[in-house]
Amino acid sequence: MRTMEPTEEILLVAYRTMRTIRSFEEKLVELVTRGKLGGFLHTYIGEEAVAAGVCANLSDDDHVASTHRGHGHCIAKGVDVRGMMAELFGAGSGICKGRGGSMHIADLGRGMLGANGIVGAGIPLATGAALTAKLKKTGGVGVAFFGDGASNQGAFHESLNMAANWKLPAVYVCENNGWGEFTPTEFVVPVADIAERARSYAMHSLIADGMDFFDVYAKSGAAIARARRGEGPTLLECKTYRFAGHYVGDTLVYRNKLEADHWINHRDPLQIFTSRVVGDRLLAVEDLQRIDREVADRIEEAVSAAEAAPLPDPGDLLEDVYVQR
Amino acid sequence: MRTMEPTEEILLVAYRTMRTIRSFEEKLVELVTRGKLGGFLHTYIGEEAVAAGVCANLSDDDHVASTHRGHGHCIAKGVDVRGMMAELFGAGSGICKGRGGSMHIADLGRGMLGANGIVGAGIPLATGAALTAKLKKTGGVGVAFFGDGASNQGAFHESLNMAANWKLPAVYVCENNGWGEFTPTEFVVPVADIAERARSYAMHSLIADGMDFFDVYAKSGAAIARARRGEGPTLLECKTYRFAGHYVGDTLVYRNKLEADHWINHRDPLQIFTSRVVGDRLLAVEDLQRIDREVADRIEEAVSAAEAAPLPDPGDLLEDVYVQR
Amino acid sequence: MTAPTKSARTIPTAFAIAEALRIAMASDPDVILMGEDVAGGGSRPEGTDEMGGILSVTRGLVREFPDRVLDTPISEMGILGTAVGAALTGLRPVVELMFMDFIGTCLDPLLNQASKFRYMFGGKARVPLTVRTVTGAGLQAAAQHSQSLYWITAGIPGLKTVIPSNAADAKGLLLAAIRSDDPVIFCEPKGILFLSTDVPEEDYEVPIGTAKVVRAGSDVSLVGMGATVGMALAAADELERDGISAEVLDLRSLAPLDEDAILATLAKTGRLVVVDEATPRCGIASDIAALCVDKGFDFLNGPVKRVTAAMCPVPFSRVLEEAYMPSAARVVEAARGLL
Amino acid sequence: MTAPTKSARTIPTAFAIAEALRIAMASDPDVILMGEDVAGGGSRPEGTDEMGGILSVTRGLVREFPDRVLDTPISEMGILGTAVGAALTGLRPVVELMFMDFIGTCLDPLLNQASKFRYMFGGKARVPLTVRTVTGAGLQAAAQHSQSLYWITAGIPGLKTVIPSNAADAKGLLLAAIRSDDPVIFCEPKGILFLSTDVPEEDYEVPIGTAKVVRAGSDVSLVGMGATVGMALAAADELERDGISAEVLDLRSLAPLDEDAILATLAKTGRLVVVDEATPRCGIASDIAALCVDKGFDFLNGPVKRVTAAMCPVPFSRVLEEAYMPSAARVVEAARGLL
Ligand SMILES: Cc1ncc(C[n+]2csc(CCOP(=O)(O)OP(=O)(O)O)c2C)c(N)n1
Ligand SMILES: Cc1ncc(C[n+]2csc(CCOP(=O)(O)OP(=O)(O)O)c2C)c(N)n1
Ligand SMILES: [Mg+2]
Ligand SMILES: [Mg+2]
Repeated sequence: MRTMEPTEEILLVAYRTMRTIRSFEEKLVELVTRGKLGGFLHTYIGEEAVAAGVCANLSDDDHVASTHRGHGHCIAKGVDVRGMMAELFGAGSGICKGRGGSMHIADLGRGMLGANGIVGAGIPLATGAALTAKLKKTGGVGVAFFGDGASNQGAFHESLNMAANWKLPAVYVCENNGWGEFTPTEFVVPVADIAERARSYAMHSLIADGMDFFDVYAKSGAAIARARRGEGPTLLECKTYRFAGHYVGDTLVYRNKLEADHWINHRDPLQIFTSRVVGDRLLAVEDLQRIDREVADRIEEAVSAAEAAPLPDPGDLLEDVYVQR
Repeated sequence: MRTMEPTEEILLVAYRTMRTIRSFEEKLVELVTRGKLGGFLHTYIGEEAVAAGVCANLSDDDHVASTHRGHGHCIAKGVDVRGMMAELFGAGSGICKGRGGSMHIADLGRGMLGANGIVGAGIPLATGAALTAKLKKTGGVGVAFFGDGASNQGAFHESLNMAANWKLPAVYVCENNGWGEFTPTEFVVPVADIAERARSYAMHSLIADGMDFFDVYAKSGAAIARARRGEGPTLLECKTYRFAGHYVGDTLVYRNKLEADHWINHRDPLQIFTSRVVGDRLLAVEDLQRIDREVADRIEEAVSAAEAAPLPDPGDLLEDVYVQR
Repeated sequence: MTAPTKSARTIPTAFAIAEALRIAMASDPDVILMGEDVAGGGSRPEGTDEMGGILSVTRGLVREFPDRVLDTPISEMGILGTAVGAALTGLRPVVELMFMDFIGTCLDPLLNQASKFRYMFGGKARVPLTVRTVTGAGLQAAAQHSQSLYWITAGIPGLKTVIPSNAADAKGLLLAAIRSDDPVIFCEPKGILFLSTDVPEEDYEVPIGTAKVVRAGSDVSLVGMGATVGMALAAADELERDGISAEVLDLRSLAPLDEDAILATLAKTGRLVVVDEATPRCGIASDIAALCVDKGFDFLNGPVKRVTAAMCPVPFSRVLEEAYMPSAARVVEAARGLL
Repeated sequence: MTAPTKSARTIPTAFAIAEALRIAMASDPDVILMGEDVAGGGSRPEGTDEMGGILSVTRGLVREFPDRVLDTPISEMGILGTAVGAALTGLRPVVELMFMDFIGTCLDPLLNQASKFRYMFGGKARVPLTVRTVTGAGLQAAAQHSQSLYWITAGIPGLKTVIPSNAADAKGLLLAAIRSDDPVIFCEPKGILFLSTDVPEEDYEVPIGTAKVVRAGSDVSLVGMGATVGMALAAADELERDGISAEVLDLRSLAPLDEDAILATLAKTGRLVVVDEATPRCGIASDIAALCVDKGFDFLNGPVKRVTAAMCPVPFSRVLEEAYMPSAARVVEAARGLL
């Protein structure tokens, strides 16, 4: 496998992506505490390098299917945070007109096929996007993000098998964050590496350090390039960790604090990235600080706009159920 | 793996089982041609050694879940052929009172959880039987028979994963007969051996020659013994072949005749069995001939009884939907 | 394109379906056909195009459109989910779900994905998906291959469900379904699949959401769908012998329901019998009765009668299956009871 | 065991459910509980029993019954299918399907297996399975976590479906469900899960298939189920201020339906409004309207009105979700329209 060195531009975008995800979600937690947001919210904090690393290899013509933990994938795929924030406030200006909420953010123009409240459901959707790419020869790829828990779903099995049979340009990115809700992965997945499951389909597989942008970028880049070359799909397992609870409000009593502290203190993807780019003089500290400020401003602005935005008109309740009424 | 030598008694039962399956189904084909039977019928001819080999290791306390191609499993598990034949005639004396038909023959007293018209649906049922055995410490095992095609179903994946996690006393017998309807297995299953799929669950696996009773008997015996010892489930792939079409009436235009002839002429499980037991002087030719005659008589008698049996009373249509009305 | 005009031949519904598929695929390169054995293995170099689905409906299509008729593994969840993803990204997939009974293995892509995307995503998605699926009893195919489960898809907002009662409508409804930008379930009732009617040769559509009066009458309305339209027509013949004039309405679309047409026939006759091959609970028959007792209350001259399958699994034995299914005789009896 | 007599405390529905589970498991060693995180990882040596399902309903049970509270992988098809197999072979499994919206991933074991075995196998099987599942909107959980899909299970012959409207019935219905030898779907409406009522301490059952008049009246009947019973009661209060006397019937069982109770209240008032949290097509509300216009025709003094959710996916935004759901105000409006 040829390792790909990310350009400075890619690194700047990557940092901005990861910082945006982190700040966006830290803000969400704050807003929930202040009683501003309703619904179920799942944070991606700790896993930012996965979305950022994979999506750095994608364009708007490539399609991504996401999960209940979808904010990170959306942001990395270029979905506007103002539209996202307005959506979470249930505003009419939300990216889904307030109809979707956190678990259903989508932006087809950006190739984002939607967060998804059904565990595993995005996997066949991305497979379908890959089928379109193949039959219409778009040069695009279909990428599914999903959790370790989702790898126990039938939809995972059926989709990977189909993709392998048809040599689809698909990449299956398993975000193994060690937990599915309150249950540790090893309690419900009897193999050490979920990547092992690729063998059932004679599928290519890779394992990446999901806390290291560089590793995710390189491995997903290789898988995506392979897919674009028509050589078929890859199962890419990214080892990562869910820093916070399953949902905002989770008390975390079930989780060993030492385990979590280890990851949070020593394996933070933003810290790992910063050390590397600064240490290797790939980016300047000032650039990172400037991005931090810009991101913070952008998110404040998104919150203000969302708070000020009018709620949808209840009279529109029945709009958009069908294209043709 | 300790090889188990079947006793003479086991061999006699095995031959009777295989011969009964063969004769029962040859009779069905004849009856269909004569317009006597309705519904969809799938024959097991060619695969007899699998059901006979596996079930020779089981008792009524062990549970088996079957498929649309279920006559063989039923007969091998001891279901009465008179009740089965009457069922296929839709008679009130049928084993399911004429309500089930070919795809739903069951006999819970014999541990037969039913043929099943939904591809893959029996796999979790057998898993459930294994869960009962484990929690109630019955010493029993749950065995699922299913096809190569069924290994592409989500239910396969989810069940095997659960069984592996819980170390259930289950044996998953994949009858790889080379075809799923009109599609060859290699066209939809990208691995050479379905047994390979056990790795996704860190599950024990074995491959048997499904045309050789002795091999199936030994390998399934080992898997069943392992399950009874509490050492967990096994995926056992039996390489076999569907001698006839997918269903009775299938024109077979899609299948290479040379391929089929090879199996039918050189790999017939009844012939292989006979050569071995006679060649190794394990059974006498006379015993086999006597069984042939007895089986033929039994089936003729079953047909006569079924033809004479009254059809169900339409007034009973709504009986037995619920235990408690 | 809605009014058939040119030459017609008498062909079975199954052929009319194949014809619609052929026209749709020839006229739009984004239309693909997916399902178990829809190509019957025919896309392999050594394959034949003699097969085509378990009931041979799609026979031959793989030769004409070798890259667009896709045999799949036996993986309904994967097939449907993949088709939804493909529909969302630019293809127009037609999926064959061999029997509607199998919907239990693949409901999520319909229930939570295809039906909801447009709405959940704020009106920005299109899911031009068609699912063709065989429904109904009568072939002794027993409990897991004989159900009429269209009430499940008709009950899901965001899906459309259609069911033809004859070959000509089958062709026009299927063309409309494939070209619809909404997800449509197209039911193929066993009871009509091998019956023939006149089918125009050209490309035409039967608009989704429109019922049709297939026989005019004044004393009682018989509302049918799919194979039960034939029962209703037979019942109308029988009733005519008694001097009772029955109007027969063919729903054609189960969702959206053509409420105007139902209320119009009720207004005309004041008496209504609905005939449905499905089981009685939570079904189309109840919806129609409920419509009559709500918006149609002032027209009602008597109870609304539902002639449906029995509330039990579909039995195998011929005599039981017959007792299970609705029939012209039961429609006649219900209609007579109203007069 | 059917009439609660002894001491009662005021506890939320969620606690009443846990109490029923505890009683059922203590009184029958064959009862097991399975589902995602129902033990919350608590059966591991290092686990805690502080969790217990995503809404903490089963918190603590794993400590009491360490071998019988089973966390599963996220594999609904596997879970349900395994539970059906276990039920067929001697266990009495209670499965938690976290939200009923997820039924699309696991319908087959209910649709084609659990519901049909007894019938298909000629009356020889028993499937004592209970599926507990959360239904309904109101928490801004959006389109895939807010549906009331009980019409799907109520429409399948061979299944029973129950839905309590209060904590006391929740306990009694769940005990009856678990002890039933038929497969029962037990719905847990979000709208009542954290509301409290008096719940007797002892072991009692609410018989499946029996509705209950929860408020007597003479002018109009309001038929509710689950969380809509509260709306109906609030509407009855409001109507009383206008001098309209409303009777409120709590269905409690959706299948089998207590037809006698529905016809009795209709006979008394001649006017009926049914209130259902589900979408309108192919639902319980239509079934009740259809019953009224068939067997109840002679009692009818006006149309039967259905107050249901809107025919669209459940929207996220609070204002839209409110507009989507039925409400006491809409019930009042419908009832007034009848008088
Ligand atoms: C089909 C389905 N089953 C269960 C759930 C409830 N649920 C939501 S997230 C989750 C855990 C998912 O675990 P994993 O796939 O590892 O993703 P993670 O949350 O760790 O990112 C569960 C069980 C669901 N939303 N959909
Ligand atoms: C869920 C489901 N999908 C499709 C079918 C139709 N079908 C019946 S048998 C069959 C082929 C099964 O192939 P395999 O599992 O290899 O078993 P075999 O017939 O070869 O014994 C198919 C597709 C079905 N019955 N159930
Ligand atoms: Mg996880
Ligand atoms: Mg096969």
